[in-house]
Formats: sequence, C-alpha cells, structure tokens
Amino acid sequence: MDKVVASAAEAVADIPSGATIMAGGFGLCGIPENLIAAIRDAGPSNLTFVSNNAGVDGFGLGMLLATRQVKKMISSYVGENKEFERQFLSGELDVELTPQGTLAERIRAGGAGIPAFYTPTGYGTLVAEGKDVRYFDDQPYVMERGLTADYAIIKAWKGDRHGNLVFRKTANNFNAVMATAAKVTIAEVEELVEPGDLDPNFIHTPGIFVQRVVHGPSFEKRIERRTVRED
Amino acid sequence: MDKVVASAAEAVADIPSGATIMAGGFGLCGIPENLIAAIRDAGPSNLTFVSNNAGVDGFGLGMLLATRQVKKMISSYVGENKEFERQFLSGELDVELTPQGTLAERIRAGGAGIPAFYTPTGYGTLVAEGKDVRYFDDQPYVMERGLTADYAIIKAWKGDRHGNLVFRKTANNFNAVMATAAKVTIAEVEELVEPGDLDPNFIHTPGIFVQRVVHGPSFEKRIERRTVRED
Amino acid sequence: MSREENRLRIVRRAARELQDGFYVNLGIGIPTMVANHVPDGIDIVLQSENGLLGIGPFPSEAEVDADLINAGKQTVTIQDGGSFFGSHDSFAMIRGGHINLAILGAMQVSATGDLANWMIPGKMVKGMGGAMDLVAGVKKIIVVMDHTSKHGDPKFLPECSLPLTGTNVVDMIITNLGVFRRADHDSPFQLIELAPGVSEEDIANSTTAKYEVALEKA
Amino acid sequence: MSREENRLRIVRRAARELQDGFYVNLGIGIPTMVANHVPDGIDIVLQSENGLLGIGPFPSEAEVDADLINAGKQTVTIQDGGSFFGSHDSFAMIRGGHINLAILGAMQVSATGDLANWMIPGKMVKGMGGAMDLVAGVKKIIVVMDHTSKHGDPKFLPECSLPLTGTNVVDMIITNLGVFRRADHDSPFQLIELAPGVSEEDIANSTTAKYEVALEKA
Repeated sequence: MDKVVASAAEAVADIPSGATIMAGGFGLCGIPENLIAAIRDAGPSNLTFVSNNAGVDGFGLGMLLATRQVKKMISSYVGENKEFERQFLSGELDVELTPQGTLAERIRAGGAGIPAFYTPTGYGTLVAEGKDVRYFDDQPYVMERGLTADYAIIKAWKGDRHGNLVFRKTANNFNAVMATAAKVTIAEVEELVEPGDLDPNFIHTPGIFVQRVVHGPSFEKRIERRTVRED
Repeated sequence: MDKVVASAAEAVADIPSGATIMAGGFGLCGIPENLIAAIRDAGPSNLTFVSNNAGVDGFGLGMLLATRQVKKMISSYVGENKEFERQFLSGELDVELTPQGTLAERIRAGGAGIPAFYTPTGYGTLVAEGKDVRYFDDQPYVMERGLTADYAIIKAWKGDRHGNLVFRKTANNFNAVMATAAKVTIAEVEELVEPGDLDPNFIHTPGIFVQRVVHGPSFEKRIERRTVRED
Repeated sequence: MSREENRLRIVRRAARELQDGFYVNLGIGIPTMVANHVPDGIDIVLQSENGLLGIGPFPSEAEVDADLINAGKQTVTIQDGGSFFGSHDSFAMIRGGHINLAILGAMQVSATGDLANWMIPGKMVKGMGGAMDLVAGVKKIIVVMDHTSKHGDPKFLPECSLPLTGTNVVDMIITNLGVFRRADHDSPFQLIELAPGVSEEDIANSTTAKYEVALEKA
Repeated sequence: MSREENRLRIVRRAARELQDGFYVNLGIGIPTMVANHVPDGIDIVLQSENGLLGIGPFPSEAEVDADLINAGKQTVTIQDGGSFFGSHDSFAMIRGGHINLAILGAMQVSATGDLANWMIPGKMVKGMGGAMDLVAGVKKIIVVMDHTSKHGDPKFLPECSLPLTGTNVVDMIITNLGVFRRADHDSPFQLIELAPGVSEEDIANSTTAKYEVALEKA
C-alpha cells in the first residue's frame, strides 16, 4: 500500500472546476501551501473552499482569490485580505460564515457518519436563522448539518506511505478533522517516513483517511503576527 | 496544579450510593482495576455503570456485581459473566443495551456539549424503539442523546500531575472518551511522570478533563482470550 | 462435504471479494478466518473496532500483550503502518463509511437485505456489541453462514423473524450451497454461484426468500 | 484617568476573578493582557481555541516557531504540562463546559446578558471566529469594555441593537466606571463596585440597561 504521489501537481491534477475542497490551517499556520500553489497552477475554477480563514493577499488561499478560482468560502473569520474584501463587496465571491466550533464539529460529523447534531452555539443569533431549534433539558439548541467535501488538502509534519500522519504543535488545527470528511484527502508532509517509523500509539490521522501523500518540496511557513518577548 | 491523590481509596471516597459512573475498558483490556477494587471496598450501592462490558466473574466490574453494588448497566455486550446473568434474569439488575458505536458517540457528545445527534445505527431495530427518526438526504436516522456521568474511572499508561494522559495500544478504547464526559474523572496510571515529560504533541487526554490522578500500586492485566500462534 | 470443508470453502470464497487496498473488518468466529486466506498480491488492512488498524497475526508466547487485543478479545499483534485509537474514533471511522468491507456471520437474512445476528428471544441476551454500527456504516456487507439452521430451517427468508441488526444492509451472502449478490440496495438478490455438487433446485428447496437466478460461469 | 490607566485597571480587576486551578480562555486584545496580571499563588492554565492548553509567554527571537501560535495568530510558547490538539477537540472542550472562565471584549451587553461583539451592519464583516462557541460553552463569561462607545453612547443597554454573539450568556461586566455581576442567568445584573472617583449617578447617566445596586465594600 503506497499512497505517495510524485508531486503536488500530480496530486491535484484531477480536481475539477466546481469542486468543494476543505483546506486545513488556522490563519497561515499549518496550511497546505504546496497544494494550494499546485491548484493555482492547475487552474480549476468555481471552487468552493471550506477553510477557517481565507489566507492573506498573495499567500495561502489568497493565491486562489487573486486568480479568481474561488466561487465560495465557508469560513469563520476572513478578515486579513484586501482582495477577498473587494470580491466579496462586489458580489463576485459568496461567503458563508460559520462559528469556528460549529465548523469544526460539522466537519467532524461529516467524517463520522453523523448527518446532523444539536449545538448551543449561535442560538438566538443570525447563524441560527432558518435552522431547526429544539429544547433539551429546557435549554435551546440549533440543529447543524454534517459537512463533507470532494477533496481535502491538508498539511502534516510527518507521514508514511500508508497515509498515517502526525501534526506539529498548533499546526494541527483543522487538518486532522478535515482528513476524515473528504472523498479524496491529499496530505503534504514535511518528512516522509516508512510504515513502522511512526509510533502506532501516537498517530493523529490513521492512514485509512488519506488517499494521497506528497512530500512537500519546501515550506515557507509565513508568520502572520511575529510577537516576541523583550528580555 | 497537582491532581495526584495518595491512593485509589482516597480517590473514590466521595462516590455516593446512587451515582452514575463511566468505567473505561474493552473486555478486561484497559480497565481501571485498582479503582474498581477501591469502590468495592468503599461500598457505595445502587450504582449505575456506563461500561462497554461487565467484566467477568470476580474480576473487573464482576467484582461489584458479586457485592450487589450495581443497580444498572449501560453496555453493548455483557456476556462473559454468570453472576451478571443470574442477577439480570432475576430482575435484580437493570440493563440498557446500546450499540457500541452509539455508546461511544453518546459519550463523546456528552463531553462535547452536544445534547443529541442523528445516527444510522440501529434504524429499524429494537434499539430505535421510542426514539425520533428523521430523514436526511432520503436516508433514515435515529436521534440519540448525549451521555454524561457523575464520575468516570479510567486507566491510562502514563499520566502527569496536571492530569495529562497517554494510553497504550488497544487499552485506550473507551478510556479517553469517558474522561471528557464526567463531572469528576479519576485516572489510575501505570507510570506517574512530571509535567513536561509527556510530549505535548502526543497527549491523548489533556489534563483539563482529569480531576484526580492515582498511581496504581499494581496491575494484574488479566487476559480473557490468550491466543498465540504456533511457529 | 464435511462441516470443516464447507467452512473453508465459504471462507475462501469470501476472501476472493478482497481487493487491493481495502480496509476490512472481520466479524468474530468464521469471518476472522478470512484473514488467513488473503489472495496473493492483495494488500489489505484489517480494522478491529476496539481501536486498531493493521491487525497482525496472533502473537508468539513471548509477544503476548494484555494491552493488545482484537474485538474478539483475543491477543493479537499490529503490523507496520498500523495505528491505535479510541473507541469513539474507531466508530467514527466505521460509521463514516471509511471501511470498505465487513464480513459477518448471520442467523437470518431477508430478501431485502435485512440482517439478524445478535439476539434470540427467550435466550440470554448478551448484546449487539458493534454489529449494528458495522452494518450501518461499512460500504459493503458480506454475510457468511450455513444455508440452513441446525434444524434445517432456511436462514435466507422473505422476512427475518428474529430481532434485526439492521435493515436493508446486506450486499452479498456466501453459504455452503452458493453465493447471492445484489447490485445495490434497491435491487433483488441474484443467485450467482452454486457450490460443487449443488443444484439450483437444492438451493430453491432450502431458501424461502425470493431471488433471481443469474449464474456466472466459474 | 488616561485611557491606558483605565485599561490597566479593568485588566487588573478581571484578573482578580481568576481562581486557582482555573482553565481560562482570553479573547483577543485587552482580555489577552489579563495573562500578565495573574495574582500570586493562583495557578491557571490558558486555552487557545486553535488547539493549545498551557499558553506560555511570547517567545524570544530564537524560540519563534511558525507552528506555535495563539488564536490571535501571535507567536507564543507552551508551558510544561501543556498539550496540542485539533480544532474539533478544542471546541469539544469549549462547548462541553470544560473551560471555567472566558474574558471577552464587547460592543454591547443587554440587561439580560445578551452579548454583541462580532459585527457592525454596513461595515465589512470579518466573521465571528470562535466567539459564539465560547459564550455558548464556557461556564462563566466576563466582559471587559469601555462603559460607553467612542461617541459616548451607552454599551450596557436594555437590548442590543447590534447582531448578537449569544443570548443570555454574560455573567459579569467590568468597565472603566464599575463592575456588574449577576448570580445566575435568571437574575438581574447588580452594580457591585464603582471605579475610584465614579459615583452611582455617573454610572446611571452612562447606562440605559436596568440594574440593581448592591455595592460591596472594597
């Protein structure tokens, strides 16, 4: 069982225009930067992205906004990107804002065969409009639907040929959960190792969830807010 | 922040009669054997246990069946125990059978603030009787409720004073998820380590979910079905 | 044929349904034996619902580890590339449709694919374990069973009389007499293979479920 | 008092609500400053909703790590005994009531504890991030804010005019003029403290929400 493909270009080559794609990362931390660049180069359009954020101008998903490949974003926070703002205000880009925890849980449900669940989050707010409300133990909850996608593009620290993945520090974020919720999950890894090298007690994403593994050629890992202490 | 208590006896001393207790383990694998023995010695009665199995005669939860401390079991499979069978058939013991995955997901939901969710499991069977059914994308699903408990007693491999835990091999099973769903989670550990000793990338149960940690004095780790290959 | 030979043939026939790259869950008992008959050149990964991907062979005496068991509570080993996880993640994997195939035993199967394999009213009820989750979540369900009960009663029926494990869940039935398959959950079962020395009439005499006949050349 | 002094006093007052052993989530901006004023003898653990328990101080230049950030996307460090986890597990922790306290900023708070802090109609909407999950799941919510807007409009109101983050979620309000608290979500807010040099009348003049007065001795 060898899920390694030779390049990011090869890994994304079959993504059609109109696809729904989950993209891991929080801000610019843990984003699949090589796969995003490969999608830009491959050129599919009218894409729907499920991603907590929308990158910054010219980096992360901002790359695909610049090339107008994105039709819709499902996100919790999108505020670091002038091109995003321009396209949104002009009506070129559709945006569905979802509370961050509801977004994570909808993806988790989608991957876990749960078509819908109830959450206290957002009750009585705009995000509950049009959704079923039900009381449990006298408290109100909003029904939210599970979310799946055609593809997930994620970034891991180490991965093996079976698709087992581990993430580093807060670069996990949405990557692990998105791996479970797509028909085809493509993982780019900093280090490619052999099956058996990763401790089976401590695998974040079992290989069953991953269809393709790419050893990323390089990682810029741009920092949004470099904050240091003055000693 | 030091959550270590001196003994299993001290850790369970406040469990009152009538409490609902989640107990980790699958069969006899990964059961909190020291905490079970301490509950036997402390003597609370009319207990409801949420546990995938019910132990065997004289070991695991079988200990508490022998002393008639158990009023009710919520389990998926209970078939290895003559005393269990006797009490069940005589009506002394109440049993709620739940599919194993639904049990795990109900506990996960309880710990995650999800009061209810829909699952395909059990639709059209006895376990769906009296439960809401709803169709999503033309498929039927059963609504199940989140499950919480007064206490969880669990068994980990290594734990630190903050309550961070890691599990070993298939001895994880229900332990990690139960830690999230009780008001008071008590963990017995094989090895007690200092904060910082466990790699923060690979903590199965963050300390926030654990209120008490006991360094187990000994572990029998009885094997139910020793199966070996003949070379 | 002897009971043993029949079982072996059922197991081998089931093993032919394994495809390269499949993630597979094998039920307790006869289904577990399928692991010993994986065809050459087919690489599969076995899942155990207590939290293990990549089940290896039984351990040597020296390798026996109380912390490493399968869903049948037998001591096992793990293969390179395997992983351990909690029950909540294990059943998320199962329910979410990530397992390609499960092979399970059965007491009864109905003509519309209902399965009964966990409870006989009046007998001590041990519980359904993970069976209801497997049939609800796994992409393809193969039942392996004797064609009739110990008393000779048909087990492939118009409707199950025993309490169900799941409704409309079975994709394929492999018995000591033959093989039934259906294209999807809206289609009827078709008899596609006869065991050696078994006639269509033998099958008809031991089956009360309606099915089509579409025998394939061996 | 200067704006800086006012902020510092708000932050210090909020820090007095920290209890030993608390797990705490601090919102972006002023709430984050509370971390620098934890009282002596109080041991708390800070959670960051992007997947971190045990936030440490900002890193030295040499320690800066692109893979280690907080929810404000600032580079941070982790304390001994901390842990990393995915966003799904992080929000399960938040929604499940495992965090003792969150301290958040606000645009408006209503007399019944509704909170508005994510959106101004007509302005570019950036999104609610994790704020709605925090107010729905965390056991106790403290709002820290200026008592009135830049234009002098009251921010503690009968009802919020801005889109809500959550309904009936705020437990305590700490402003530059005073402190309001309520016993539970069925009770009215009570004014319990006045800032130095502030009178009950000053508060009344800057507040349109109804509240009780139950000043505590300092």
